[in-house]
Amino acid sequence: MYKIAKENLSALFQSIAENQELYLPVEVSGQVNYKAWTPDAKVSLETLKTVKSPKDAFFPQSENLYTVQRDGKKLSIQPEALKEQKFVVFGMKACDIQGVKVLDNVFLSDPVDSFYAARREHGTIVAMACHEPEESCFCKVFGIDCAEPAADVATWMVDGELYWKALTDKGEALTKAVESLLTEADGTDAEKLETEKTAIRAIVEKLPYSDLSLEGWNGDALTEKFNSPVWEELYKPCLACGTCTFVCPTCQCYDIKDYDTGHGVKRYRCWDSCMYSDFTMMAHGNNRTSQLQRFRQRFMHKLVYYPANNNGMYSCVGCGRCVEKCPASLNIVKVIKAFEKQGGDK
Amino acid sequence: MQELINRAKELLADGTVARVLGWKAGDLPYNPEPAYFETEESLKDFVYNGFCGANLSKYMIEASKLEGKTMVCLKPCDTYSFNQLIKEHRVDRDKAYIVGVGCKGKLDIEKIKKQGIKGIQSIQGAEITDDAETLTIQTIYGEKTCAYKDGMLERCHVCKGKEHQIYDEIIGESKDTKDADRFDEVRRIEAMRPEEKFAFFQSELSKCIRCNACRNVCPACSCRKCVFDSNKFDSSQKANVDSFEEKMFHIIRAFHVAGRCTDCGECSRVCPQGIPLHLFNRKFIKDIDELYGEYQAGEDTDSKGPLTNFTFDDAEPSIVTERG
Amino acid sequence: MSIEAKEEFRPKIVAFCCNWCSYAGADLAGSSRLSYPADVKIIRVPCSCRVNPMFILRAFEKGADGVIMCGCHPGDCHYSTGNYYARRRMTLLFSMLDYIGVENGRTRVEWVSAAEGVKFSTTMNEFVEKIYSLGKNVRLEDIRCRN
Amino acid sequence: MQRIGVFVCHCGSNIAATVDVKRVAEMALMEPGVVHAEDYQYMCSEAGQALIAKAIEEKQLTGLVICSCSPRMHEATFRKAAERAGLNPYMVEIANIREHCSWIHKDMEEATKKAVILMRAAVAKVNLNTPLQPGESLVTKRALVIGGGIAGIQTALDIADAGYEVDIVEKEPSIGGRMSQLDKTFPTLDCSACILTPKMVEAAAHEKINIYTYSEVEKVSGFVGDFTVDIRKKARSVDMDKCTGCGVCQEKCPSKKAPSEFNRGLNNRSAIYTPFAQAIPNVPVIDREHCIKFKTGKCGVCSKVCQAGAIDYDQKDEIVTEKYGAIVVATGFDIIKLDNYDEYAYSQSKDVITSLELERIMNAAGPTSGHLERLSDGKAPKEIVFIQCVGSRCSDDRGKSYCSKICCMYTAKHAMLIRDKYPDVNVTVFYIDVRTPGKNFDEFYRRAVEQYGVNYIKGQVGKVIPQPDGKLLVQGSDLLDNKQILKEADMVVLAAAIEPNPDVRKIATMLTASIDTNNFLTEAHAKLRPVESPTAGIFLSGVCQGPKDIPETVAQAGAAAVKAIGLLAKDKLMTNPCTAKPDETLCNGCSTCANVCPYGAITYEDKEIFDHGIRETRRVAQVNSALCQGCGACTVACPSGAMDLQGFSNRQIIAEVDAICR
Repeated sequence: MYKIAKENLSALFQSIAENQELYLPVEVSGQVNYKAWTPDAKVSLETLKTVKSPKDAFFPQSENLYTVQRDGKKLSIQPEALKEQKFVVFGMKACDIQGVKVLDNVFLSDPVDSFYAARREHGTIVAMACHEPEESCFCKVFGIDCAEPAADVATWMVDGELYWKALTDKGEALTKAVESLLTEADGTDAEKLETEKTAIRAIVEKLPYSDLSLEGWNGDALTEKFNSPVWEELYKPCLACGTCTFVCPTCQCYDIKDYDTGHGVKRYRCWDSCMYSDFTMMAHGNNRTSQLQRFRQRFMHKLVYYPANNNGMYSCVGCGRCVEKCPASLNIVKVIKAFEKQGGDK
Repeated sequence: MQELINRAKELLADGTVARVLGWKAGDLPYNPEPAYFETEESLKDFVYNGFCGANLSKYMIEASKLEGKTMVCLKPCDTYSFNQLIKEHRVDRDKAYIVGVGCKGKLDIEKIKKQGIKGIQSIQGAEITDDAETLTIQTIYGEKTCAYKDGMLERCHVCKGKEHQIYDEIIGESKDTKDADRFDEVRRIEAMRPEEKFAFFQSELSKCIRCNACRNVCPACSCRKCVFDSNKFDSSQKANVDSFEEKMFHIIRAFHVAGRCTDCGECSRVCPQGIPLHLFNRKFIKDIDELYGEYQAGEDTDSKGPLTNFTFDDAEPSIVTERG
Repeated sequence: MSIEAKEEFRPKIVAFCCNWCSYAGADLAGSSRLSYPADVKIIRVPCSCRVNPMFILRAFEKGADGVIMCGCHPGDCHYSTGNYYARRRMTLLFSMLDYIGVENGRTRVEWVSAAEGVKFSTTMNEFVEKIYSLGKNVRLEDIRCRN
Repeated sequence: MQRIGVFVCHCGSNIAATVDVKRVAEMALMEPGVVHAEDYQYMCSEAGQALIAKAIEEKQLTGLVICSCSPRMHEATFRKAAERAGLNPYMVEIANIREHCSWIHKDMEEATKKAVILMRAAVAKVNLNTPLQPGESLVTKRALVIGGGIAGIQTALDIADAGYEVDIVEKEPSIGGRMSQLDKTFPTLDCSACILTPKMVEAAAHEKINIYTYSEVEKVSGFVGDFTVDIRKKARSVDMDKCTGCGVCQEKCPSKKAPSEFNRGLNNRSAIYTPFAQAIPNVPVIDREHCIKFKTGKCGVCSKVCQAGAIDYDQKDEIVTEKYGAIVVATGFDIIKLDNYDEYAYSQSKDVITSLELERIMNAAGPTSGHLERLSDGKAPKEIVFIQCVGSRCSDDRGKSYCSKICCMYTAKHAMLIRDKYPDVNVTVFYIDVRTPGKNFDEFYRRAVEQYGVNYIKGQVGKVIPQPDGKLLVQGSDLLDNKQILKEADMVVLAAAIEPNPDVRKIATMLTASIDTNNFLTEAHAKLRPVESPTAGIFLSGVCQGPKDIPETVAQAGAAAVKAIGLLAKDKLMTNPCTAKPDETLCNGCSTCANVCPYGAITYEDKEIFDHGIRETRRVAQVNSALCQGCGACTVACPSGAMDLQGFSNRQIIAEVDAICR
């Protein structure tokens, strides 16, 4: 294990960024999101939750797939190059890392998404433990330990020092590259770290959502949950915006569109939201015609369909972003609780 | 709040209304959600407190299609939106029983959290009954306080006044919480050099994730299908490429609601990225006021909107250049 | 602005002209052989009130450097009131563009009657000159449209 | 995908000298959708058109782009050529490479480049064109004239003389209007009644004219060529068919306290009355407000004395529904209320009167039987002051901003008539300007000054103060001599501004005819279409459109009649297919489009809409293509893009923009 003083972090970032792109939480106009590091970026490692999850680093909101160039009536096609440069995502929390695992199941299984795979291959994740979890967090419910984030490198911020532990070959390689800036941690440090982890876990226990039960939410519950009358009440305040989808670390749906450049077409993909009325719109119309159906889809996917196809793994990681950002104060926790209540009433 | 619940019960019981549109207590101290209540029993979850910022007018578009009347709780500023929706034939006045609810300024949890308050367990002082000046917040990390004023939504600092514009009855007292001029920020931007203006908006709009929350919450954006979702203008794009599209979207959105926007502030309230979207709408409002005479959308249900009206001697577009 | 610089940069300028006055004014400029730069391309619309702000933004998105709209003089609209609505719409739109930091002068409205061939030509010359002085539109274009 | 043919015209050397036409044609073949391109000397010639026809047939073209002169020149020519060759004429677009290109550019390279871009824009547009069909609607050969004053009567007579049925609707018990209240008319001093009455009689007797008096327009629906109008015939309480007009009822009526509208309230009339002796029809009405029978149930004198048994106390309002092809508005004017002009003491002194009241006083059938006397004490006035522009040309909101146009002349007339009949009376006129632009007008005014010695003072009157002795003290200023004037007068006459009949607002709303801020009806074009409303099928006659005197009114009445006849003479109307069209699946029913439509072409309907599996009844916009003129104001007002303009659709214009910018 290594450590580095907080005040030396900018030197560390500088050093990483010399050789590869570095993404980390940066404040722009009052909001913190993952951005490429620049010498004058306002880095904010203290921010527990960036507004958007860091999934952009592997699955950007919008990315070009290929370009069609028109010359008279002749067309030529240029595919977009796959990611070839290495990059580092710094500061990812345990929940967001679990989010990447959810995406991996989708994009790295057959047929492999080559754009995603290239980014995963070239990306190194430096994880960071959560120092002060908040009331909207419920990662514990999904078995995630935010005190022990597992990625290529794991880090903890304790008393002005960042503890650094490489966990994979990629992590070792990165550690090697910046070794000169790190100091070897000693036994006192290890103790300090354990104390920190215990403290974090103690706080997690106190969080209001930590005792949320997922009982009954699994692949087998499909028909029962799908047909439940609970949805009819739940969906009503939903504004059909895409906030929950776009801040979510696990939502993976996208649309493919053409942009007319005047000289041809850029075919790109961009995130889509199952909450949108034109989601999966086809020539005949939409297969989900009401907001109730669209609303139900999102939660059924996270808690029933996805686990059914992925050995019981939920595609919610309890980051709580939707809890904080939904304009109508709806969220997955309220959905789970509504069913619990209904079950209890029976 | 109890008075509201009692009245709701009465109206449900005597058949005046078939349902009540209000707010339901959330599972955190600050997240009540808009909700329908159809039975007396269900009203036990009814809540009305400082976090009930949501403007329920727009829900009345759907509620107008339902059987029977809906009792809808509207704050003074929400009633402007409701009037505007009547004007545009989007809601049915006869399907609404409007209870004007008292308002003493609504709270913005983001603002409270911005003060470093986290791990919130409970909040005292947000109830509508008492005139608390201070919020006392119990958190996992200890007790914190926050002046009510400092936790208020931006829109409440430029409150349009405590009068309901339309109602069947009023329950509760309202307070004018205005302590700022709503055009100050617009003026500040107007005074910038073009490159500063551009940098400002570029920085703000670069945060936009095209989630459409601003549009979908907006009572003026009540189109059945937005032009940005249809192919009518070949404008249907979902990309977020940090260039032209966000500007196109936000300029056109503001233009489409110009003269119809009541300045209810919902767009800015819901933006997950905290983009001050009201700055677009207020610019149009300010221009309209200055060029065509003061106009407050939603003050009535029959006046001509400034963009469907004109005078022979309106200002020429060149005024934009001339005034510098 | 030097002559070399002018040669490097050839602006794209879209002119919306109403069928009854301004388009006819442009025709008169043509038949009177009153020249203006070829950078200006005219789109015929029935009335200035047909010009949607989205058309103007679209032009900028696709790389236009200037957009000018011409209509009948207020009071002379073929449809009586069209240009009055257009006037308000354009005033507000231009003000908004100014507000978000688009250089002043990339947009213009001019009322040109069917008899004002000279005015049409003078206006276009002035406008093109202005766009040259402002240079390429980078603030409103979509970079994907670049060559 | 379209199959487009591009035809590049040399126009002799007009285009070919500056534009490389061959290159334009070559470049056209590179454009999507273009399957044929050629150039030719004169595309508009017989031979050129034959080339187009041949290409349409051989290449099965579905759209044409003609790169040539302005569409204002030959669009119609090429559309017809396309139609003859079996192509929908609206599948043709013109790229204007002459007026907008070859004629203004000198450099061949530059002009050719531009011509190519203009061609591309036209091709991009045609790719999105759809065949359009003009609509047809039938014309009901009957006209409605609203208002039975001189304007309405003249219009009705002219239309009827052309052989069409005309109905006049007049809200008063008799036709005749304002002109019937006048004594003499300028500048020839004919007796008003002498020239009006024959017209009234002629109208009443005309077999094609049907007059509804004491009636009002209640409801208007439909559109040009096919209006449906409900007319409320107010209960007259007298059977029109039975009444012989003997007048006994009026003589015997015990209720004689009703102020006479015809005499501007200067004297009273009976409760059963005809407004004036020459009334047409000469059938009285019972004013139910003043009738003792209606008030108390007792009386019934008129019924008892009526030999014909025409009195019918139980008569009710009746609604008549008629269809019309054209509607002429001739609702005329009234003078403004003088409440805002207290300084002239109109409400304080009976001897301060309006000019219209003076007309009645001067008239032999008036309240004083034509004797000029003070209404307060019946004495003959010796000193009369006229005040001009009372409420006209007013810069604040007390009065009207416009010039009422007729006051200068009628005041000269009054002054002259008084001086002629009563040479011992002094007449003084306070004026701002004297405006006499009309045939023989200035001569008339000069006669008043020079021959009749009327004292004209340029200046305004500040105040009229009634004196204890009954005299009126007039405080004014003489701007030419730059001095204050105090003048004692026996009578003061105010030239009050005229304003459109207040009812016109209601009528304009029913007709969806636009109205200006002064309540004058708006003409379709101030110069070129002065007697037509922007709403098709609605025509304007008389002062409802703007202040005018009798000769102008009669002239305009005739012009409006000609426009109406021109419409009625058609059996069918062909409608321009480039009209607005809503996409009902997107329409919000918000009314914004209707608010900007100058033609009232947009209405709303609750309609069942089926869209992508959802069936819903809701309010949607409907465009009447017979009324829509295709300006496109609605398309921009519509936020959802539901409203689009055929022939200039959003996507078409955007395609042109894209083609130019690429």
